[in-house]
Amino acid sequence: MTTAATTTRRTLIPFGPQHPVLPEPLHLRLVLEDEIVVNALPAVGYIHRGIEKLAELKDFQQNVFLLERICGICSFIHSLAYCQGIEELMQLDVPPRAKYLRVVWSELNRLHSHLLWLGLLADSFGFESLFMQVWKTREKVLDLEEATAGARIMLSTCAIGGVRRDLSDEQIAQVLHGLDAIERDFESFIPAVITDTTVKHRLVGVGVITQQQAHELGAVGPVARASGIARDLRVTGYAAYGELGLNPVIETDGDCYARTLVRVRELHQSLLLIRKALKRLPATPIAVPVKGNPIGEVVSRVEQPRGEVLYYLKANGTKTLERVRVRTPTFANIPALLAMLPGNELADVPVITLAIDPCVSCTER
Amino acid sequence: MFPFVTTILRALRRGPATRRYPYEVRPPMAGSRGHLVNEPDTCIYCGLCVRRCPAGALAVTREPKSWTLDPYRCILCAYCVEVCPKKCLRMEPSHVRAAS
Amino acid sequence: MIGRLVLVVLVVLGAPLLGALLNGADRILTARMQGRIGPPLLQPFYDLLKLFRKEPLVLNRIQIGYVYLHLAFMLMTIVLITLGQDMLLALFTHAFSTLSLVIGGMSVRSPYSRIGSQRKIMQMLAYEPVLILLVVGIYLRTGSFMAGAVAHLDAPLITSLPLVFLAFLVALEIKLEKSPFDVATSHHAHQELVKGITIEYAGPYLGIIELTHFYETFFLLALVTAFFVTHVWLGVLVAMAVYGAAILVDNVCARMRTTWMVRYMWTVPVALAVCNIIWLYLQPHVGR
Amino acid sequence: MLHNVTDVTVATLLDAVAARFPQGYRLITLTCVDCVDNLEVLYHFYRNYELSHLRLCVAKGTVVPSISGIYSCAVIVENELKDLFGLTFDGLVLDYEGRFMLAADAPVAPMLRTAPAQAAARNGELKMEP
Repeated sequence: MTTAATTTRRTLIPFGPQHPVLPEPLHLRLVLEDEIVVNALPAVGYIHRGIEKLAELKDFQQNVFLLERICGICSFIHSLAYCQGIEELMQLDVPPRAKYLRVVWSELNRLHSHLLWLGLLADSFGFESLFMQVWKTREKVLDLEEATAGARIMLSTCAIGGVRRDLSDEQIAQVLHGLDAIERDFESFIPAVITDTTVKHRLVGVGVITQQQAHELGAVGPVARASGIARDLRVTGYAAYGELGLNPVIETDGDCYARTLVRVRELHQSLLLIRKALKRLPATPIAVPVKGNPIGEVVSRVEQPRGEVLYYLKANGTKTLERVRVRTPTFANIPALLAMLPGNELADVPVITLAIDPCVSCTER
Repeated sequence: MFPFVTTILRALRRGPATRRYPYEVRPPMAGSRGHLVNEPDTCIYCGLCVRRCPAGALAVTREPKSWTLDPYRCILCAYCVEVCPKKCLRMEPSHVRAAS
Repeated sequence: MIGRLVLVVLVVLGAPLLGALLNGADRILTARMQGRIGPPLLQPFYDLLKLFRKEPLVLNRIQIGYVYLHLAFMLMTIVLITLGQDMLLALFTHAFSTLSLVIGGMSVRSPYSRIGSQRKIMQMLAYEPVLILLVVGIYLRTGSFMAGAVAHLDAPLITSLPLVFLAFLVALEIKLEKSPFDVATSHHAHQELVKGITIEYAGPYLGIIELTHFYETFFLLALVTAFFVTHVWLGVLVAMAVYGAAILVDNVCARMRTTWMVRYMWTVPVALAVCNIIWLYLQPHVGR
Repeated sequence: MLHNVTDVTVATLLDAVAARFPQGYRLITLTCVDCVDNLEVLYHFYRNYELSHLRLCVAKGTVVPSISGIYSCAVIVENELKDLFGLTFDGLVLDYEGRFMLAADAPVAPMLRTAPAQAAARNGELKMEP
């Protein structure tokens, strides 16, 4: 067979930037042979908002609200990463109650992010009813967020030096009660996800990357953990995680099914962490006053639902920062995604793409 | 083989979980940041809220006394409420459409 | 003669109405299974009216010709069955109808449309053997390829073709574009192929495809009813139950891959049907 | 505060990076900071939750060797820096030619501090809003 004959058999599929399976614009140029992917090239930039640049114009307090808006899912965790960085620069001692409340909101974010993802994954392999059931439960998490923070997604509760809202005893009871209802809901769909024959058919052995590959490609979060890398930044004990204790959830198969199992088990882990944090909530103030301006440079990292986020902050002693650099988890997982795609069918591309839980707004900032 | 059947049947029995929005609106939760209001009687038009607003949604002039909010720009973060020295700004829980 | 003409007109006019109503019921039932409220029952009519009132946009003339052929062959199938004509011929006109859609999908340059068309061919490859075995079974039972012969049986077809019936139900799931077989196009096969085979159709032409789909739904459910022909009302009830079951299966399954579909269809349902045919062949009293 | 920072030059960068790869360091990302007179590129690595950084200071317009031959995942971030800071990388495994994030009609190297809007804002000439 000549080379010319081989190339004519190839089809070029533009996957995105507008594609029904993608909530956000991400462009993958897929080269197919019949229905098998042989190559994939990403292109981003369709929703680049220049947030890093804007953060150099706003003052460091306003940046909390700006950076929170990088992501429409794990908003609180973005502001947490930023606040922890500034607090390290200004050597602020955050009161324990604030640290515990930060865990509560972080984990509520993780809960609804993983549920959102599970729904989208179900949609990617055409299981619409599962998608609807999962999102119905996600709504309950959002209700808890609104009841505690005053908004469904943009919580705006994290502040430099602590948190901006306290929880009353009634609210704590409400959250605990809500978590029970959410856990009951899990029973109605999680066994289906894990044991359903058709679901397993679509996930097991699809988009495999080995532990070695995941390490070398710099994969983070559930993608890395599904390939057997026990790496979860919550283990480093920022906020109150050090006192609550947790072990990273790991799986070793490195396929889409392993990624699903990791996230499903993390759902339970999040429930446990919120309950523990609420039970041990110390009675201290929720914030310390902030005096002066930050100076110096710092790297702040926290674990988002999609993996590790890195904030590099450089301050010069004025109100505005010199540089705010955000490396989001999806950005780190793109090389891993490109390694997963070749060799799989076109039908698996949406599943594999969603299995890294892409957040394109995060990626482009 | 099809573990989801029970869930489906339960959904059928319990009826829709959705609401016919916008005809049916859920009452807002207490403490929700729905929209921003100012009480002109207590306001001293100091302009602190304008300087702190991350979105540049506010404008204040001392003479003549005016306080204006651009609802299209407001991101409902309530930072202005926090810094207001007279506590005349507050967030109302009901959500309004920016265009109305 | 006049009676037959009236019957044909009645079926040709009534079939899409019934098909659209079924489609509307499908959408409500699906919505309820998913915990949603869903559209009104008459939504398919509103959709169709809206499509027909839109500006006709075409990529090329060939594409449009195939849409009309798609509808025309489907109409021919319906008329043939109504008049009790040759089942084998009806089977082929039905296949031609689907093929027209495939060629129409192939006639444009969109890769999504082409892959959708290829998958439609795979679908045909998967369900056609079952349909052929169904006709063979009816022939063995009645001794004739004429659809009219079914009406003169003393016992319903289901008593002699139970396994073929089961195989046909699986084929029905493919024909209705439901999970786990909704690989070529559907209201929700958007995840891989956007709209697959019909992606490059708009306005009235998409409307014609929808209309043909209503006819097809009627045709398929009429076939289900034909299994119970001595007890027509029982047949109608079973057809409704089958339709409901198809929706239920749609909601408890993920979409499978095309290759799996063909492999599955050529093993389980085809084996069931073949067993039934062999058993029927060995019966002394049958047909001939 | 930033600990574990090693200064490197264009000449020693590749050796320093190549030495880290077999030690099990993972590349997190690259950060570019515009220090007005020159550009600073930080290479963030980590191993077992321990961070370690390389700091490369170059004049604007210098060609920086690409580390994508060693850490293949550096390709996308190097392309991003190329788009946003106008940095030129030598030996990029996959070069988008400045079109990874930016469209043809987008501003050139918009993250540079010398961009007019930024300079004006620093001098207090430009109101933040609107």
